[in-house]
Amino acid sequence: MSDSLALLLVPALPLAAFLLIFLVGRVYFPKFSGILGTVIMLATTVISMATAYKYFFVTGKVDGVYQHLIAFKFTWLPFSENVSIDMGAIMDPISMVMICVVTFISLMVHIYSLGYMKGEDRFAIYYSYLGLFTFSMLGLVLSTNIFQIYIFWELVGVSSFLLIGYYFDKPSAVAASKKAFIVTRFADAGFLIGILVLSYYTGTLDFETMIARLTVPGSELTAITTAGFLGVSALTWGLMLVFMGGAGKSAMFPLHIWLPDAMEGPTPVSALIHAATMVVAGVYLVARLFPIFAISCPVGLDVVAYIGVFSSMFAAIIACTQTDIKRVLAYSTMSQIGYMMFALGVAGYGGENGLGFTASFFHLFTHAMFKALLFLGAGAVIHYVHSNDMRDMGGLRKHMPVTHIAFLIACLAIAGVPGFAGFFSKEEILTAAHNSNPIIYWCAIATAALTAFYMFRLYFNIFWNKEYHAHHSDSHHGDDHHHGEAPWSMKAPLIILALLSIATGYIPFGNFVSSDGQALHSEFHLTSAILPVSLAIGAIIVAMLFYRKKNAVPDKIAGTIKGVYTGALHKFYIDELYLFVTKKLIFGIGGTIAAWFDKNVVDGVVNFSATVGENFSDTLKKMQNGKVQSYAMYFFTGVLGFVLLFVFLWDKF
Amino acid sequence: MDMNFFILMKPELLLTGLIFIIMFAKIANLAENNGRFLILVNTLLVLNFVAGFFMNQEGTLFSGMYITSDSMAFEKNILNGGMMLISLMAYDWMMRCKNTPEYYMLLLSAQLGMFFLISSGNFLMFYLAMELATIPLAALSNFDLDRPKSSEAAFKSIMSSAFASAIMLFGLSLMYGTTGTLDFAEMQMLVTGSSLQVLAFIFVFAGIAFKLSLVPFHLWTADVYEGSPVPVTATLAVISKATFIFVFMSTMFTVFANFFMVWDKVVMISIIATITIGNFMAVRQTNLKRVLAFSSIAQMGYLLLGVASTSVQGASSVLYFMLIYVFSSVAIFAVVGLIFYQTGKEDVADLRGFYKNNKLLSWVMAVALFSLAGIPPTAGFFGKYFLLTSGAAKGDYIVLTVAILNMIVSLYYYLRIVKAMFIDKSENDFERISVSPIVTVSIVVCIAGVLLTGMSGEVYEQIKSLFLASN
Amino acid sequence: MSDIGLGHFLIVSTMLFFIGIYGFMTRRNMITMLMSVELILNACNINFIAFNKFLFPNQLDGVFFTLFVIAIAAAEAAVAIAIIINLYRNRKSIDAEDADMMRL
Amino acid sequence: MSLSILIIIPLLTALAVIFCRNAEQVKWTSLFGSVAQLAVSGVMFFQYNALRKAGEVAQFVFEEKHTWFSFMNINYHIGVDGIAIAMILLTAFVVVAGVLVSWNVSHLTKEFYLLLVLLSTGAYGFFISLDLFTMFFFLELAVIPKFLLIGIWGSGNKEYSAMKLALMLMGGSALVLMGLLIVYFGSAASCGAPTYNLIEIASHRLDFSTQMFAFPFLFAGFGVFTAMFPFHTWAPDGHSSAPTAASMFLAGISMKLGGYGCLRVAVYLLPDAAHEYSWIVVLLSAIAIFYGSFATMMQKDLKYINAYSSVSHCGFVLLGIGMLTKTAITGAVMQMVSHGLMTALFFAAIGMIYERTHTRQVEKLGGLLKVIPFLSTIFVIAGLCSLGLPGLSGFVAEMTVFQGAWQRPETFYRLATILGCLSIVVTAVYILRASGKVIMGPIVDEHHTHLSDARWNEKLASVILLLAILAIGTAPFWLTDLLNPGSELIMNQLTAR
Repeated sequence: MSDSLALLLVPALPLAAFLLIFLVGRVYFPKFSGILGTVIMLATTVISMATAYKYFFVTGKVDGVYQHLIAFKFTWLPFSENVSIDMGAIMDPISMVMICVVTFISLMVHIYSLGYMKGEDRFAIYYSYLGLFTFSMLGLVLSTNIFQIYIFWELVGVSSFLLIGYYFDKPSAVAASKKAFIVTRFADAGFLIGILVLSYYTGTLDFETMIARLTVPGSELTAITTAGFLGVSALTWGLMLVFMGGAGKSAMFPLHIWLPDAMEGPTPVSALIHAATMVVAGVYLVARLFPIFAISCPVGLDVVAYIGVFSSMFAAIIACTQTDIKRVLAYSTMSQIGYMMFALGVAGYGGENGLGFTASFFHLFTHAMFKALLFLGAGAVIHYVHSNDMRDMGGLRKHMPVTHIAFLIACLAIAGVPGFAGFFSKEEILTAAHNSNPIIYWCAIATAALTAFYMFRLYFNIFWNKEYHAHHSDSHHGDDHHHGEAPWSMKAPLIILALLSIATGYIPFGNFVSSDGQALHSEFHLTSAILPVSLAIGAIIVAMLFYRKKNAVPDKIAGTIKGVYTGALHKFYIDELYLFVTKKLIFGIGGTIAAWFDKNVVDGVVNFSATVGENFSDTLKKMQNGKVQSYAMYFFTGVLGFVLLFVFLWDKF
Repeated sequence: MDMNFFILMKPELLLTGLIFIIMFAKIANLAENNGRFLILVNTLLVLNFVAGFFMNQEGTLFSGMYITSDSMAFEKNILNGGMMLISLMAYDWMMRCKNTPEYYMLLLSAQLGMFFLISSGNFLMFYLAMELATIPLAALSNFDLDRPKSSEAAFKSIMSSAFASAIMLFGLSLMYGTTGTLDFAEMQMLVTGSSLQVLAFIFVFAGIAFKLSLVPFHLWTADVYEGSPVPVTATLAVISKATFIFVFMSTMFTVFANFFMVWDKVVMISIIATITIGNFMAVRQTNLKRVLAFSSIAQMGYLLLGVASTSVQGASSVLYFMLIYVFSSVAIFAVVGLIFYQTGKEDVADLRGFYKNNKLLSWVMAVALFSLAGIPPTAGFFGKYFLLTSGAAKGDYIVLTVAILNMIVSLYYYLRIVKAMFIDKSENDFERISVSPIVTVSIVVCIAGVLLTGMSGEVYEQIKSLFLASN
Repeated sequence: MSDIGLGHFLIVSTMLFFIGIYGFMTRRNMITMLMSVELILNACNINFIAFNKFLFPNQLDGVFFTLFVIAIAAAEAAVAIAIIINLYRNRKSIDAEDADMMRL
Repeated sequence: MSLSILIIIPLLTALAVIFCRNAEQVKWTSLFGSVAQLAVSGVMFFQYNALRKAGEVAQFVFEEKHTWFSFMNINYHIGVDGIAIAMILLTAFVVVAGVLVSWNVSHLTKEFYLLLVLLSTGAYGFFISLDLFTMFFFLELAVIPKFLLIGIWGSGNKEYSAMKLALMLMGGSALVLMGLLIVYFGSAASCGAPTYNLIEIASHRLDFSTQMFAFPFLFAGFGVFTAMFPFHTWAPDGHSSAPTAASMFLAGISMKLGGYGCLRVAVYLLPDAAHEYSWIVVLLSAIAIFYGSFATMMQKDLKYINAYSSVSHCGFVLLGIGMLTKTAITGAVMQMVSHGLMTALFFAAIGMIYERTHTRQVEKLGGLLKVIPFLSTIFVIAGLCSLGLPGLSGFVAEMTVFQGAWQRPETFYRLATILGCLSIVVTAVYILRASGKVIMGPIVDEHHTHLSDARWNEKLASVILLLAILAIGTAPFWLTDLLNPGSELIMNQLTAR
């Protein structure tokens, strides 16, 4: 199979699954749709793995450097001679890694959902949406053109919208889906303007051409750096606006507010979209444009780094206080993406400087595994308990042993305990940060400790703490508790992912992904690992002390740092602030003014002129009093008027 | 008297003949049977109309007192046609009338006056013809003898027109005093533009403007239209207007040609006042006939645009529009008459729910109204467009703007009628109006005219050639 | 007589003209209104004859015009009076102010 | 092929409708006529492409010219280029859908269809005219059917809306008329004799003062038709009161007459003036875009929502035109086509929902996805198209406009473009708000639990429009290929100083 055909099939198969299930399957074989989707997904996964394998080990490397290959490309929407939106597929290390991650996690979720979503009314729709999402995500990562990425960017946005709003009769789900879409849409508007800025100066939308023109000194680079607005060069504006899009999708502060709410969607969806794939699109986007950032716009990269690290810490603090297990995971996701983001931010182009780049993708890769695992595990728990709140849980380790072990592995991985995947990737990031920026480094260390703490807070609260008693008061959920832990379709992905959460750490990632395509051999410094690891283990111990058995310590501590605690519990009131600014200020006032203006001024003028016309008409009507003598008077007045005007006044003009 | 006399005066002689035939019919008691009499008259009118197309010559008679030209012959044909259509459309009403022969005698006398008016080459002839065209119509306004409104209309008509023509006559006397002649051609040479002549001109203008219902000489119009029997209203609104606009045009182009600087301005002011006030007056009227009266006032303003342009194109546009106006108005008055004489309803609001039982009549009315409003594909669109074009050719963009903006106002009250018929619901159904075949013929001809006159460019070309030939 | 010139005639006619107009507008009796119109017409007649006599003594246009005007005035009056009679039959009034059934 | 067939088919259909005996015949006749028209338009599209491929270089093809009023140089002159063909295709699609959607109009069915067909005749004629007089003729032809359609079959405050619409559109055409007369007499200087011939006027550039004089009239006049701020107020009332098919026609076709006129007459014939005035155009359209979307936010009635959003979307058309770059102009035409299809679909969906629930108030609706999944899906797709989702036509058009607009480097134009870009966020807000409430969420009214989903005609109508939307949204290159020669000519006109 040729590369172009393979890469055409990779997004096309999920699309076919979507169309098939949405148009046909929904009506004719709703039950079978899940299997169908899963089979197609399996095929896609196999093809993409094979393609990636071929790329990494056979065709991709020329003279020790991984090439950017274009598998296929055609003009989709020509704007002018040179500028056009092309649809195509690019083959380079990051896109290959991404298609593997996306297809694999998607496959896991497909399998998992067979059990998790069983019996749902809109089972077929669910699978069709999964197909749509997978298609969009694959299209996104394979983009050769910045506008192509924008197109798929929007499509993943909408599939995320559809999946979050899957339980459409739940107002909270609807609200969450709207919020997710609108917030990312806002970010995308920035992205769009960024594209316009970049394409205007480079005269292209093609990634490779654009990167070439903006990294090698030339007329375009001169033009874009000299042009500016508000004292910032057009290049920085463009990149920052593009990054705004990335930040929106990757839930970076301050555009993160949608992510926790997005947990209203079905849990497997959260695993797929809001943990492993879509939310890392921002990281992918920055990575895609990395040469421009690194070579021509280091300021931009700094912004990326600081926003990344801030988001990371910010989210970690909030995660320590949340009780909804999915929200804890959501904040943890945000925190981990912040890690990836600042890893990119601290990286440079080429050689050892590019460690951050590699580390970022390494972390992206491992994070996809263990975070998906965490979500799927949480899903299994929720499936069992029928609640998202960790206060309803406790002592579940006996009830669901497989989930317990898998979840523990994932927690260990994310906490960065040596031997698990997360350890390796996190160490690389920390090394990269250490090499470049001490502030970021120390923040990252602190975050790592917090990560370990809240993850184990979660873990202990779910599986230890008090003994589990089913809440029979919750009557309509009552009888479901007889079904045991979970069906195999749910357990199998947990097991596979648990294994991978350990195994993926041992991949020599630098060999494959690096900022300039050349293999990067990072050395593992034991000394630098001591501090974060010990902090992590310390945090785990603290969490164990706090939450293994039910006790009053956490509350006491919360009491002593009341301000911070309440703030974090309420997510530092960012949501409220946004709500106020958007709903009250912008939409409220703007909308009210516009509507008022429309009703009273624009419409008012029209109606007023009608009224004036009618009044004028009424006045005129009074001339007509029905008396022939007054008519004669008007007549004669008219004659006199003309006489006055033309006989006496005419010459005066 | 040679043959020339008969050929040149053919339209007038035919009319006179008609009047005599009717008179004999009356005397010979042939008119006892209304139906037979009406068939006779209508047949004669049709023949008269057809005869108008043959053997037309240009020339003058009575040492310039009587002039005829192709365009005049065409104008007379329009009048003949209009008269015929009105007569046909009034058939149902006539059938119930008592004094049909008198009606026709008066009507045709008035028409005879109009013919002479059109052909007059001398102010004596002009004055005589004008009175002949006015007085019988005033008498006709009173034709519904028992309806107080009818006699009031007649009273207003005769009084106002007597007053107006007296003032005009005063102007004429002054014209005579300053030039020493009454002949159009001679007077044209002698017009100098002195103040006295301007004064005289304004008096004369007022007299004609009265007939055309230009603002502020228009106030009689609505009352007379409302009170008169519908066919008479139609005659006033259509035939009389058509005559006087033509006469106005020919006098302005000939006698007062050297007076252009003055009358141009006078006419411009009149146009603005007429169109604006005419339209706005119509906006709040409730009586259908009054709405139409004011609409006809406004239409005159548009016609003046063509006159004021003093070009061949303007003149032919005027004639063209007049033709279309005849078709549209007769169709409207036909429907209005049917409604009025069968149900007694004459308010716009009374038309509510009209469409339900009178589908075709509603469409007829709507199409004719759209023609007046200047909405394609009706001919009124073309007519108005050409008038505006000729106005624009002259470059009076202010007047043009007023005229064009007023089209919106006019659309409003036309649509009000359409709305009442088609859209508004009424509690009790509007009864079905019966239409006799002869009336149907009239309506069909009118609607065909409304739809076809514009779509085929031929008609306009034909009219244009009349003026090109005579210039 | 030689000192009575065109001017005098014109003054008389103009006075008649305005009296006629004034009368037409103010007298409420319909017949009087009609008479006022006659006054205006007579003003015109005087004009025509005076102009003819003083300015254009070698023609007869003005004189003839006057004759026709008199004739027409008679016809007009006939029709007008007929109408007024009919109005009176319907309304029992010949007050012009009362004939305002149709208005606005 | 003879282009007049595009006018003849609807006229014949109208004639046939008049002689139909019952409602069924009327419906099938109209459907047949409109489908035939669609087929003819399709054939024309392919023929046009074939001609172009064969190296045809004439600006307009299938030209036909007959003298109408020779003295005034008025001709019945028709011909098409790619832009016109796109508009004709749009019209044909919307008409078929409109005819199908109105299948259960029971009150005065014959008249309803007659007026629909007449309305479409006006639109077809307008798009193919190459003579300004002919164009104006067809432009006005379409006004009265709208009045009657809204007045007779409308809902709500229909009399007011119908009157307002008719008068405002008449006002628009009054302005156009002024502009046309100025152009006509102005062309005497450049063309030798006054002419209405579009090609001739374009090839002999009008002198500058005439252009400057005529442009405001023409642009504002056509602007009224395309609901340009501040002349848009007929649109919300008119759309919301109109029956479904009339709303579709109004928003889908009629508003496009204005956009097409702005482009074909105002910009093409008056290029220098267009340069001078472009900032005003851009300013007004930027206001329209943003203001329209904010006003939409406050609406409670679904039709008002779509109507105001149409104002906002048509702002993109004018924005594209006002930017005066080739890409932006192509984008403006794409936006016209796209918005036409999308808004027709949206109105169709709203109309079908209204027919079942008897309310259009957002707060009285909810959870419809559960009861009428097909219609709800259509509603959501139309909404997504409106908010510019890739894969649907709206995205393609808006992006082309933005891309083209950004080519104007002046800060003012940039700000307008940015405003435009930001408005897509606002669009997302109101679209999601509306569909979130109406389609998703719990069912509000228990009467709504037993609604029937779309019937065959409704499904067919929706699918037809949807296919067109998808055809543009997923493969926009055919549309740009169609439009580019046309916008290039306009561009040449604009750049040749």
